[in-house]
Amino acid sequence: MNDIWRNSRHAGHLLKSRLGKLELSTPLTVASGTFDLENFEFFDPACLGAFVCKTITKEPKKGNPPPRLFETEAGLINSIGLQNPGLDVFINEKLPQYRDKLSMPLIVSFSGSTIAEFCAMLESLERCEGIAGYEINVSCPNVENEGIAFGIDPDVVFALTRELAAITNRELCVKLSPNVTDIARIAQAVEAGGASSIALINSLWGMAIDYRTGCSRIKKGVGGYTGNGIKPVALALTYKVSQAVKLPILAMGGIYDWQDALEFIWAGASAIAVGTANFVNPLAAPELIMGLGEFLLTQNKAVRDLVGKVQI
Amino acid sequence: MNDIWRNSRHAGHLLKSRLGKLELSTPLTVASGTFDLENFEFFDPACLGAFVCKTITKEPKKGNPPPRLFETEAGLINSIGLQNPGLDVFINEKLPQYRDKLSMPLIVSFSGSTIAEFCAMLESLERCEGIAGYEINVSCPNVENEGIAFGIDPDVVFALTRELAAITNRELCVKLSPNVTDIARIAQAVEAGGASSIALINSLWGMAIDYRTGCSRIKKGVGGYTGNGIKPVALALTYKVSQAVKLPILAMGGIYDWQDALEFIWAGASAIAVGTANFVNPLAAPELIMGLGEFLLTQNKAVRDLVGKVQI
Amino acid sequence: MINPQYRQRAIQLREELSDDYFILWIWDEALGAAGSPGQFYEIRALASLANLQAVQAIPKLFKPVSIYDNQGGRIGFMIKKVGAGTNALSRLRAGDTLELIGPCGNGFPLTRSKRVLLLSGGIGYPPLWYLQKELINHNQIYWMHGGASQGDIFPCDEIWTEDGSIGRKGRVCDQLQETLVKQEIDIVYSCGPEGLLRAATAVTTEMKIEHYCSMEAYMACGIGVCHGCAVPIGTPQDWTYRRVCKEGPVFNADSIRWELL
Amino acid sequence: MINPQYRQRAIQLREELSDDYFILWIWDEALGAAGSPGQFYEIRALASLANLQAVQAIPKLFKPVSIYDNQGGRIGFMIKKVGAGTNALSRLRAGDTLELIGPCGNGFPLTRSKRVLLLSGGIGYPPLWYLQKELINHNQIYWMHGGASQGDIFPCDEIWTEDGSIGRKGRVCDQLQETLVKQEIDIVYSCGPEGLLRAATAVTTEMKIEHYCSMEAYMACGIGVCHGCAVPIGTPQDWTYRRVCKEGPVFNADSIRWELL
Ligand SMILES: Cc1cc2nc3c(=O)[nH]c(=O)nc-3n(C[C@H](O)[C@H](O)[C@H](O)COP(=O)(O)OP(=O)(O)OC[C@H]3O[C@@H](n4cnc5c(N)ncnc54)[C@H](O)[C@@H]3O)c2cc1C
Ligand SMILES: Cc1cc2nc3c(=O)[nH]c(=O)nc-3n(C[C@H](O)[C@H](O)[C@H](O)COP(=O)(O)OP(=O)(O)OC[C@H]3O[C@@H](n4cnc5c(N)ncnc54)[C@H](O)[C@@H]3O)c2cc1C
Ligand SMILES: Cc1cc2nc3c(=O)[nH]c(=O)nc-3n(C[C@H](O)[C@H](O)[C@H](O)COP(=O)(O)O)c2cc1C
Ligand SMILES: Cc1cc2nc3c(=O)[nH]c(=O)nc-3n(C[C@H](O)[C@H](O)[C@H](O)COP(=O)(O)O)c2cc1C
Ligand code: FES
Ligand code: FES
Repeated sequence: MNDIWRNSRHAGHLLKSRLGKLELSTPLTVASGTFDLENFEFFDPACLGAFVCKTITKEPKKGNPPPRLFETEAGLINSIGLQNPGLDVFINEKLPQYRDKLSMPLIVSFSGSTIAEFCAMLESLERCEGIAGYEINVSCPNVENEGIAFGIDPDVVFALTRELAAITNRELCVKLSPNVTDIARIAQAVEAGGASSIALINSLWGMAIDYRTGCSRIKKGVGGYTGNGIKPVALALTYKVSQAVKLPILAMGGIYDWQDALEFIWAGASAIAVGTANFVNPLAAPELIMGLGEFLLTQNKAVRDLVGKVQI
Repeated sequence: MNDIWRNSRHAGHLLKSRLGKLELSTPLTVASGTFDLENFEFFDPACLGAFVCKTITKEPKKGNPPPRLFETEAGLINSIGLQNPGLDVFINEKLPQYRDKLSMPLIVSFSGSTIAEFCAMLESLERCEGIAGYEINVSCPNVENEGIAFGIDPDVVFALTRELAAITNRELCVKLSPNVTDIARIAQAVEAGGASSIALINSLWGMAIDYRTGCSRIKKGVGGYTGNGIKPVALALTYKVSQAVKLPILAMGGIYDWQDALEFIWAGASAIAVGTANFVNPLAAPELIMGLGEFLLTQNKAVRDLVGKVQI
Repeated sequence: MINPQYRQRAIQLREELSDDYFILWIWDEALGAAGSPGQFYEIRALASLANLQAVQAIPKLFKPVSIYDNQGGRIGFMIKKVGAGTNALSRLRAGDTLELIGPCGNGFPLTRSKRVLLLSGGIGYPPLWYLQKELINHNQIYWMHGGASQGDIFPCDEIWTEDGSIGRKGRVCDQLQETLVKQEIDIVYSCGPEGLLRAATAVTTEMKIEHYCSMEAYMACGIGVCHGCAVPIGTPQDWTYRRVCKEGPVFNADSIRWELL
Repeated sequence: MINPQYRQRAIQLREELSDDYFILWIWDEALGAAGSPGQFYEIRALASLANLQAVQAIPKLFKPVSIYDNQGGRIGFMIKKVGAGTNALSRLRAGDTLELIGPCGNGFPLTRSKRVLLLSGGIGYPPLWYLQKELINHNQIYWMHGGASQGDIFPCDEIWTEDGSIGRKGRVCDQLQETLVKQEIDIVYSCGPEGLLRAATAVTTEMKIEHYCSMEAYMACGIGVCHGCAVPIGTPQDWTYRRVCKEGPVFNADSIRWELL
């Protein structure tokens, strides 16, 4: 089991991809918040082209009250509330572990509550070794703007991206929320601001209620909906963004297997991530790469030959 | 089979509900475009509290090129493109049939490409007998506004609703699109404009691609995603809207059975509709009402006792 | 014509044809009187539905399948496994339950005293079997059937396979013009993949031979409600989208706007 | 302690306990050495997964289930059917395959030369069975178990049922204080519904008796990655959310911030 993916090593050159400034040995990475070092007990890490850690914030965050999870017919609702130990603990405790154990590029996901806080965090992280790039989580409340999420306003996204881009030469990926009227405009703001790639999608709004009692299944009421049920939405938004910008796309949202991955690659993704899939199939990542590798071998095509080549 | 729902006739008084100006014998209706007289071959119509017809436009519409449908793991993608014979044929041919055959209130769904066209259509319909109310489909391009859908701009929605409300005394229900940043604001515009109820949700953006060939499964590329997989989203938006306005809500989006229906009622819906469910279960409507009736009897509660009573 | 209705019927017999093809037989006298050649049912394996709760699966669409045979109520569906829906059907055994919506669609216009060509490709075969039984006493019939390989071939007058494993090698309409002339054909009935129907129409239009095609489309409702199964029908100047499940599946070949498909 | 790993194991034996309860036994010497009382596995019926394609179902989460017994590698899971996941497990038979992630969590702190009270409600029973086998030679044990009705009762020293169908009528902690005094209890291990654990903690805190609770939570990953299984742990002034699957499921009862649950 552990090295199920090795079978596809001979597809290695076909699996190579690139996300902005990063060369990826495979197009596969993991969705922030759904995967950590513990998962490497299940399989050989080499199937991952990059590693994205859980979003960190400047101060530690307690997270939301439980229950925080509920499985629906077609996916998962969560309200973790970005529980994390904060930037300092991350830098002092987590980062050394990642440097130690990771064999692939580390992308640090982080989030702030003001543009200044984002910038300060980035400056601290820039001083650390072992970080290949950043994923900017903008699905969080902007305290300078009535608590409305950063990610829904193209002007705010542009300003934020521009400031961050000025600070770093590492890969700068901005992760978009799907809960907006026009995701293409937000993506264009990211591109104009000088990011080097775009990740999408974060979770959709979702809710579930116990039909007998009327109790919300998660304590927060409305949470984030992820998994297979959001795949058609994620794919549509990936396609829309790929038509609107030239930046490479890291796509996710309901990717469970290599067939799903291919759909996103055709739609315009240079890299893809497994999120909820990690929970329902501990071997999702290696099986995906094995299947993708075999498909590419049969077709004698490389990932980069397929990116965005969907026929409408 | 045909009168499966009759078993729950003794729950009749518990099933009664009200949508704005309409008394409903049951809270159940059907989602526009997914149900027509043909379906009454399958069961006794009395399980429906109201009937919503497919959206009509002023001129006949050819609709989109095929393929128009694709079933995903958790729902359906469609791009019908509002194919319909136009207002005149509707009034002269369809409406008499409805008057003849329907035993419950008829709600006419219609759509226009300018506010003036919406108003002209409403004026024509006002002259017809046998119409209990209207469902205004605002998920359509506004030719006066760069073809951007009416339903995404609160100001446009307000202006449209106000003009329509001035013309009719019948039930006026505005149906919202989920593909917006802030559905609560749009709902508030509907309320301020003077509508008497709100319907939600129309379909989400969705896409599917043949992983082998890279061909879009539907000809249009991006289509409308409906069915079970969108239920958590529809429920979250129903809850958000119910918190933002006082207008009664007609909710839909992935409702397949009575348990689903109850979730939406708890979340704030006074009425619910089955859409995609009609395709996967021809008896969805009567089975839903039978199950709902039995539940209400056991609990000795009426629908109106539960509306919006979700506990967070 | 009766309107489509919803029923559940036990599988009376399951007949194995090859790895990919099988026939499900049900028994219903009323239904026997209802259907005519070219009509179809939307069908689904109830077994899979009953198991839904067990495996927490979401109910799926019915699949359109032609009436293959109808012996006064002994109704057969000849099915090819191609994807999830037909695979679920392929797991049904005698005694299991089939869900049916139908009979759906218009069916073939019948004819008398003609020289008839039946033209089928792959899983286009079943509706023509039922049709030929209706036509056989009143017409002269010549049936050409083609498929990818031997496994796709069933009884007929002239066999074509793409790999040449049986019959003539090539596509079934490769020499259609010659056949139409040689057999002095008055009327063609065809069913099969779009490419076949399109190519055949080019020939019959050119030769001004009457031709009826049974079309395929992805369906949701099967009863004319959703407008999902559209094909463009009319003249080049004046056409509109018609529903395969209601105005079809059989259309006059000349009226199908192939250039828009 | 070994890190949770992913495995597939055949069901060796399935033991029926009652309509709702059953035990699945697997055999694995390495795993036998790995687990300790209070630890659990995330498990899932592979059968349902294998059928997924057939019924077009979407794969579902694993479910946390305690180690009920471990006889040097003969590992038992005692399970109650409550919903879809446990129902899928209930359809497994000997020879079917179980997917496992584990061993997960911290387990109970062991003790010696104490008077121990085991307190369980409903499906809180299984982890205490494994625990008592570990404690039995070194401590004096008194086990109180309660449930809704007779069907929820398993071997122990004192039985409570809510309907009075067997044992004493009432909730298992209705007279907890008296029992703690009478049995001169030094330490309590509890597992069961939140209400029971909360009520028991009120008593043990008041009486300053050491008390460890095994907590439940809805889980996604089971290995500490997702932070989905949070419970508030600490003092009223200084608490934080801890993971039931990693820092738990066993917590010192006093440290659980019940007022926040
Ligand atoms: C009027 C009508 C009559 C039919 N009669 C028969 C019959 O008698 N026997 C029989 O075996 N089949 C018949 N079919 C075809 C049958 O409906 C499809 O094979 C079936 O819907 C495929 O479903 P699936 O879930 O098994 O495969 P899917 O997973 O839906 O598809 C598998 C593959 O088949 C293609 N496909 C799916 N549906 C269709 C379609 N409707 N037309 C063309 N390609 C499709 C897909 O693109 C995919 O490549 C008929 C279709 C129509 C419209
Ligand atoms: C550490 C730990 C050890 C456990 N050990 C055992 C064991 O040995 N044997 C056993 O039978 N069960 C055990 N459980 C409980 C078991 O995990 C749940 O019964 C199971 O997850 C329910 O899943 P389901 O899909 O069958 O039901 P669902 O459909 O998920 O739920 C059915 C009902 O149970 C409730 N429920 C679901 N999950 C939980 C949960 N984790 N806690 C409380 N209520 C829940 C739901 O709200 C619902 O009302 C343990 C749980 C934990 C956290
Ligand atoms: C339990 C859980 C925790 C998550 N935490 C984060 C997070 O910290 N930061 C973030 O950007 N996205 C987070 N996400 C969103 C995922 O990274 C991903 O965008 C989303 O789940 C869609 O992908 P999927 O459908 O494959 O899961 C989380 C998702 C889940 C399910
Ligand atoms: C085939 C199809 C056609 C539809 N046509 C219309 C339409 O004409 N007008 C409209 O307002 N909504 C239309 N809808 C959207 C539905 O009315 C409904 O809002 C949506 O399907 C969500 O509900 P469901 O998940 O129960 O299907 C259509 C949906 C489908 C699947
Ligand atoms: S399948 Fe719905 S109209 Fe034909
Ligand atoms: S279940 Fe994921 S951290 Fe506990």
